[in-house]
Amino acid sequence: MAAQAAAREAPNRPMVPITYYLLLAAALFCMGMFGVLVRRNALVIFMCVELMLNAANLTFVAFARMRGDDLGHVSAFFVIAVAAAEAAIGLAIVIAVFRSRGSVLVEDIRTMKH
Amino acid sequence: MNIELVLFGAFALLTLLSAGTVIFARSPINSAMALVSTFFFLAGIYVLLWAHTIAVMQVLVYAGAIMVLFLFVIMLLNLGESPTRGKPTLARVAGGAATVGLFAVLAIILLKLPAEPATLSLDAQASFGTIATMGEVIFTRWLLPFEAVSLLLLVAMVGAVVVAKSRI
Amino acid sequence: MTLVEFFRAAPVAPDILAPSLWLIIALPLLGAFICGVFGKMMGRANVQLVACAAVAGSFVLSVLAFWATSHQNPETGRLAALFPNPFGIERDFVRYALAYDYGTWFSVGDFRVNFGLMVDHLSGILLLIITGVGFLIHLYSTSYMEHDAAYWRFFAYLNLFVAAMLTLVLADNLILLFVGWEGVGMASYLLIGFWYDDPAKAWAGRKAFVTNRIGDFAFLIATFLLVLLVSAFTQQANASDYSTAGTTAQHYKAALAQKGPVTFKGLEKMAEGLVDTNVDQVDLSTPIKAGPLEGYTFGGVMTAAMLLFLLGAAGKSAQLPLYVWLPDAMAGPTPVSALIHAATMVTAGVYLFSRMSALLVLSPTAMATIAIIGALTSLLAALIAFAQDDIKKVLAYSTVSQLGIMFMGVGMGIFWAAVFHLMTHAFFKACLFLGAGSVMHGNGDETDIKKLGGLRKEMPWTWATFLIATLAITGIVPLSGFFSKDAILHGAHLNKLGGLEWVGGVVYYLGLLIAASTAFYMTRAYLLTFEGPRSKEAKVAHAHESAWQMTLPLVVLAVLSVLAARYAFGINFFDMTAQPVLENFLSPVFSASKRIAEASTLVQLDSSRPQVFPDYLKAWAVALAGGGLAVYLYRVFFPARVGQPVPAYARAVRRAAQNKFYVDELYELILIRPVKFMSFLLFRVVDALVIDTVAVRGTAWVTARVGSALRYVQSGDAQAYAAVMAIALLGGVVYALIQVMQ
Amino acid sequence: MSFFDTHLLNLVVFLPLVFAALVAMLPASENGQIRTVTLIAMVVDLVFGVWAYMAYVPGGPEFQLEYRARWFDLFGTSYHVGVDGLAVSLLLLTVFLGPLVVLASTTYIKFRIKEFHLALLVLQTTMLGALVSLDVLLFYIFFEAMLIPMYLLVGVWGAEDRQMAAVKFFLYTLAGSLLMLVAIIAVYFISAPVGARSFDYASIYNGLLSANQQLSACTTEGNCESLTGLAATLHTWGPWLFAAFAIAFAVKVPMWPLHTWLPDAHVQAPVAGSMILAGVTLKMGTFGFWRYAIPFFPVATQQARPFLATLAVIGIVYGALMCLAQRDIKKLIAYSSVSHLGYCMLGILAITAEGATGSAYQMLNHGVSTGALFLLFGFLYERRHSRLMADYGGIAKVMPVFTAAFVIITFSSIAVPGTNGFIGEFLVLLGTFKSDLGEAAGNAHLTAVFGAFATLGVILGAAYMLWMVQKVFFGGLTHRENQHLTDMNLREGLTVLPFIALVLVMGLQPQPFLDRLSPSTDRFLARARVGTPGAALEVDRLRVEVMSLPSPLVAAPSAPVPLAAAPAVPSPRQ
Repeated sequence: MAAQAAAREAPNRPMVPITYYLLLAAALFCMGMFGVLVRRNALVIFMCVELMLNAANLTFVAFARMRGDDLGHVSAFFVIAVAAAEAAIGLAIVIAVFRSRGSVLVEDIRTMKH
Repeated sequence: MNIELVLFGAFALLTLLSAGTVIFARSPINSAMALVSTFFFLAGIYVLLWAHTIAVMQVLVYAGAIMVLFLFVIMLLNLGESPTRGKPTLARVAGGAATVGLFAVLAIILLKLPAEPATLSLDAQASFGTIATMGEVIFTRWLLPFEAVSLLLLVAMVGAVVVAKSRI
Repeated sequence: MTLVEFFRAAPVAPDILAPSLWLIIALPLLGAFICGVFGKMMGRANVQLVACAAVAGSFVLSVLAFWATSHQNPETGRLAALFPNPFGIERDFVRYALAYDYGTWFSVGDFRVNFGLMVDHLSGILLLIITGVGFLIHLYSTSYMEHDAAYWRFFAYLNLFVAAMLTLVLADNLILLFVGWEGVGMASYLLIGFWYDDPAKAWAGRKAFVTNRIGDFAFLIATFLLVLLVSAFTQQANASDYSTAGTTAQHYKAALAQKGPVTFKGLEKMAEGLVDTNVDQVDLSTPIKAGPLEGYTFGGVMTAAMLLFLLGAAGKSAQLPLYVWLPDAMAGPTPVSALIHAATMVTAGVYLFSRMSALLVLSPTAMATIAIIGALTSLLAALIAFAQDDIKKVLAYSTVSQLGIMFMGVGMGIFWAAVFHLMTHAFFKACLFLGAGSVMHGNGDETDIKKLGGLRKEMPWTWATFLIATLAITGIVPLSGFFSKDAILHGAHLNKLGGLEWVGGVVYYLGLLIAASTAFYMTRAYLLTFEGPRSKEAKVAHAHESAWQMTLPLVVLAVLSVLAARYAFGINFFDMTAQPVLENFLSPVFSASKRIAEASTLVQLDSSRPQVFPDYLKAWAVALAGGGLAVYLYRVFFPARVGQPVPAYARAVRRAAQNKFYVDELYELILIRPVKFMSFLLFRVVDALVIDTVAVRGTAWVTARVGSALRYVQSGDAQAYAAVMAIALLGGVVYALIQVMQ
Repeated sequence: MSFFDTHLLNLVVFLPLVFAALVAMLPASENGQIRTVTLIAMVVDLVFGVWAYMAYVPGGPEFQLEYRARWFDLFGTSYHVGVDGLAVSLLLLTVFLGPLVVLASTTYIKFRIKEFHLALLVLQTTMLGALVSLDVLLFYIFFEAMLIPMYLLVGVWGAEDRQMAAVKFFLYTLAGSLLMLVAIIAVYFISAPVGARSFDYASIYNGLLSANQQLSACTTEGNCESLTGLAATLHTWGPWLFAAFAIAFAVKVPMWPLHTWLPDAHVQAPVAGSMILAGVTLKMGTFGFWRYAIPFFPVATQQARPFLATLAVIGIVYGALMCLAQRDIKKLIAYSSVSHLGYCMLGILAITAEGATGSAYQMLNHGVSTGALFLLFGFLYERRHSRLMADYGGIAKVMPVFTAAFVIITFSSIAVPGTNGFIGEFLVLLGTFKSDLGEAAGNAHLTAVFGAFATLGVILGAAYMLWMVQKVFFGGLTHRENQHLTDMNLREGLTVLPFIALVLVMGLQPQPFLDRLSPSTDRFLARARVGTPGAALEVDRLRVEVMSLPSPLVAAPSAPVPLAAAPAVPSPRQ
């Protein structure tokens, strides 16, 4: 029985190290951030934010795999949900702003000054 | 040379490529499309990580719902190509540089940290990341956050309507 | 039954009387309260009744107390008026005194003050003067203030004053004495400013109080020094020190714990302990080991304390440099001047030093200073009095001058004479003031003696009493003033202050000069007021004699100022070598100082009697000379030269004297203005400018500027902010990296 | 063990708040009712306050009438109240002023009456809370909360420049107390290892105690480099922490040169504001020095004493001189406060039994006499609406009773023997003369200099107060407006009477009050002397003993169970 259990152990085929996934996530995150920082179109900036969120998700999931439990998945799940909400509100705002200003370029929307 | 690594490499490459397109595409519509592909390839990566549920959700929620939102908005505002590349202000240059630097540093750190996937028993593998297991945790241990999120979504919906509507 | 036996059989035995000593103070206090609170609704007559009754009551009690101080047990025939000295050993009794301790007033740490009252022969005499003269003056006031609407306030204040003054003399410790000390100051402030709607009078009251406060400042510091001195003594003294003081360490410390460090008895004991008997540990030249006074010698601290007390006494008793308030204090109603500023309050300084004679004799320096201050004050005041035309001012300066003489007495260590002069002065000066008041009353409040004159016939009673009092103060045999003053001069002549022998001589000759000038200005005042023709500018053509309430006190006081002379003679009147009655009577009080003076040969106190020849004759001649000069000048010389121009120098001298030698102006210049100026300067510069404007508003200004400077950084460009965030993030990660590296 | 034994202080502190809720429910138009309810609240509070004062046993343990309940265990803070002798005396003063303040404002305040009384009640609660709290964080909360109602009192019901004055007052105090907050958190962290940390006064003090002893020991030897652990920390940071506390409290006192908010605040504040400000708020500063700053950092105190004492003496003389420069009566009284509080500080810094007790007594005196002065002037201001002496003169003619009252209070303020002022001032000066301030400053003889300069205040005090009295009350009735001023009415008389009574009682029978102060004095001295080199330590007096935290089982915030388990009054220990 013990032997059987040993046999039922996972086959030791070489696996992709989690580090790769994390590197991918990092790259994704940085690209998103880059976009957020350099693009002027509010919509695109939003997309980049989505990218960053995904990077985060990827990290969660990767760690979940690494630790072998579901927590990361749950977090990712919530992140997705929140991202949906965020997107809805954000896009609504973009629309509102476009209505009022006729543009979605951030330099046209410098309302944060005074 | 195993199949998993190959798949990972492929997906990762494509993900990064489409992500790059998202950032650099001139017209928003292209960015949006690239984003969709990014989501899809990420879903693939999730599968490689045995996170089937998340992969599915990724496709459904992101590639499905969110993207549609984006596209609608783009159509709605019929945004053409952004006329010019906008003058590179100090902020942008600095920010860009910072992100590059950030990636470099992160990379160094990550490479220093050895991280191996856990080895799971077969039945553990069988149940890992399935709807069943996730549903179980979400509806038992994470019930309250779950409900909170549902509420959040509701609020977001109403908020979106209120904000976006020209006159109520 | 001889007089002596009569005095030794008190109606109330001391041990019965002692517990009710507080009533002596309480009665006038109660009177003050009733008059002050209900006076308005009670009506004039009742107020007068209450006020006089209160004082009369405490007068009766004072008589009983005074009587009890020499009470003898009828069976054994031994003295009954004694109580164990808490600071002494078991068999150590304070004789010819009664005391009662009403328990703690306040006690903190090892400091404690008790409500302790004590009557001995010294305070007994003062009691009688205060309540007796006080009563007469209350009686006088009933008539004098008959037209004043605020009579109730007046009598309330007067009673309050009496109460405070009684506290002062009854207290058995410095702090309780200080209560009375300040209390009388307060009462005199209220009474001087009684007619407050005249700003000058209110100002005079304030001047009096503040000047007194300067004295109190010194008084307090001196008290603190004594407290420190006592603690140093208890730390350093050895058995023999205590035995010199006739006590032991545990007795003394127990008494300290029980009665506090500032009781007169305790200080007396310490003074005795400080006397040098080669075996002892502590004497005047011993440096203090520990504490704030570390390094100073006991003697030095004692001298400092005594000099500070001198400043305090100078404030209360109007001596240099603080005499300036007294002449202005004449702004108050005349009875007040008589009671407070002649008879009682101003003598507090003399009382204080007599009380602490035991400490005083340890410091010849202080004694000499006191004597010289007294002499100079006396002379200065006399000179100023030459040229004053306001009768009350003349009397005021004469008071200052007489107080100076008392200080001479105290300073030269002839305490009994000082007290004697205090007593006689209380009589004749009160009589003079009341006489002046009567004169004013009868002449439409005219106080300028140039505008009076010829009252002799119109106011016979006033005239007679005033004349007697004048003779008394000028020192004409056989009136009391002569003997008291002469006793002081005699003592001053013969007593020797260690190391400062010259002082005696100086003071003596100054004293003679003062006596002459006193005679001069008093005679002048008398002549101008009562003799000669009635002045043309007189307010009323014919003065009227005052009512009996006013003349009666005059008569009584005049009689007293004659009879008091008796005390200058021995029990047996004709024995010219016997010890004077008063000296003998007061010897229990001053026994300690005498002992100390003998033990520590710092001062030699001479106890000889002045003889008819040469002392009396000399003094008499001097007085006569002064008086005669005045008579000549004002009866013969000036009347003959009316209309002729006065020589310039004379006018200059006269103006200077009239303006009190510009002392007030001097103080104004060197003291008051600088303080006022400094306060304004500090207020404008430090408070308003430096702190408020520069420091406070400056900070605000800087903050505002910095804020507006930072405003330019805020571009409102969201991406710029994001970039900053990114850079910050980068920094954080780099930090993390460095951490990982190590 | 009845309800009151455990909850007496809670009652005293929170009754005003409860009544405030009641007042809040009343319609704003019902001025009469609002006043009455507030007055009742204050009177009831007074009753309980007196009860607490009586219940305090001088001989008993340090902190009595203690109550402690769990509160934010996470921060290691708990709701912990209790009083020592000083606190209970100041508490008495506070509740004593309460009703009088309300009475004083019945006609003075003309608008926003409801809000005004709410502010009064809340202020009362915060002040009492600050006095009784034995948890440093709790104290800080009350200490800060005090600012808000006071700010409103000055800023809403004040005179012309109320805004400026209120803001100045607020910023001044806030700047100080924020520093203190930092210091509080710092001591919280250093005084105990992780896990054992607590904001409780006792634990912080006891935590610092041994380190302080080591520190003072090594300071006497002069080699503090070898110190380790907490002692070393205190060696480096103690002075800074002390400075933070000291500045916070020095602003409140206020000590020269941090005093300039006081005149403005006093001048602008309504009569109630001035009374409370002078009566209680200022005492928070001296109280803070006494309770927190000095015991926590005795060594730093020892180093700073000469400096602080110099400031105190400057304050005494300077304040008095300022008074001579004033034309504005309220400003004069305010500056006299600066002078009087200088005495309090000097007494505390003297670290002698006489000085400390005298200072504590002077705190009470100042509350009574200056409070009364502001009250009386408030009456005058209501009638005449001018603060300038020049606008008065000869008032005594038309307002004799008022004048009498004012003069009596004046005598108390200038410390005429027989009034309360004398006892306090005398003891402070005596304590100063007996103190070792001189040695601390380097030369033993300097003590006398400190004392002498402080005693100068006696002269100047008489000078300025009597000057003011003369200008206002004496002389001729020069102004026509003054000729028809009415004398005090019954209500006003009744308001002043307690003050006069207290002036005389405290002057003639101080011992009962002193008896309650002396135990705290002894402990304060013992703790302060930890810093003085070569002083004999009364070890039994050093540690702070308080009741322990009730066990979680009975942690229901109002459950007196842990107390019930303990022996009878006073103040059980566990």
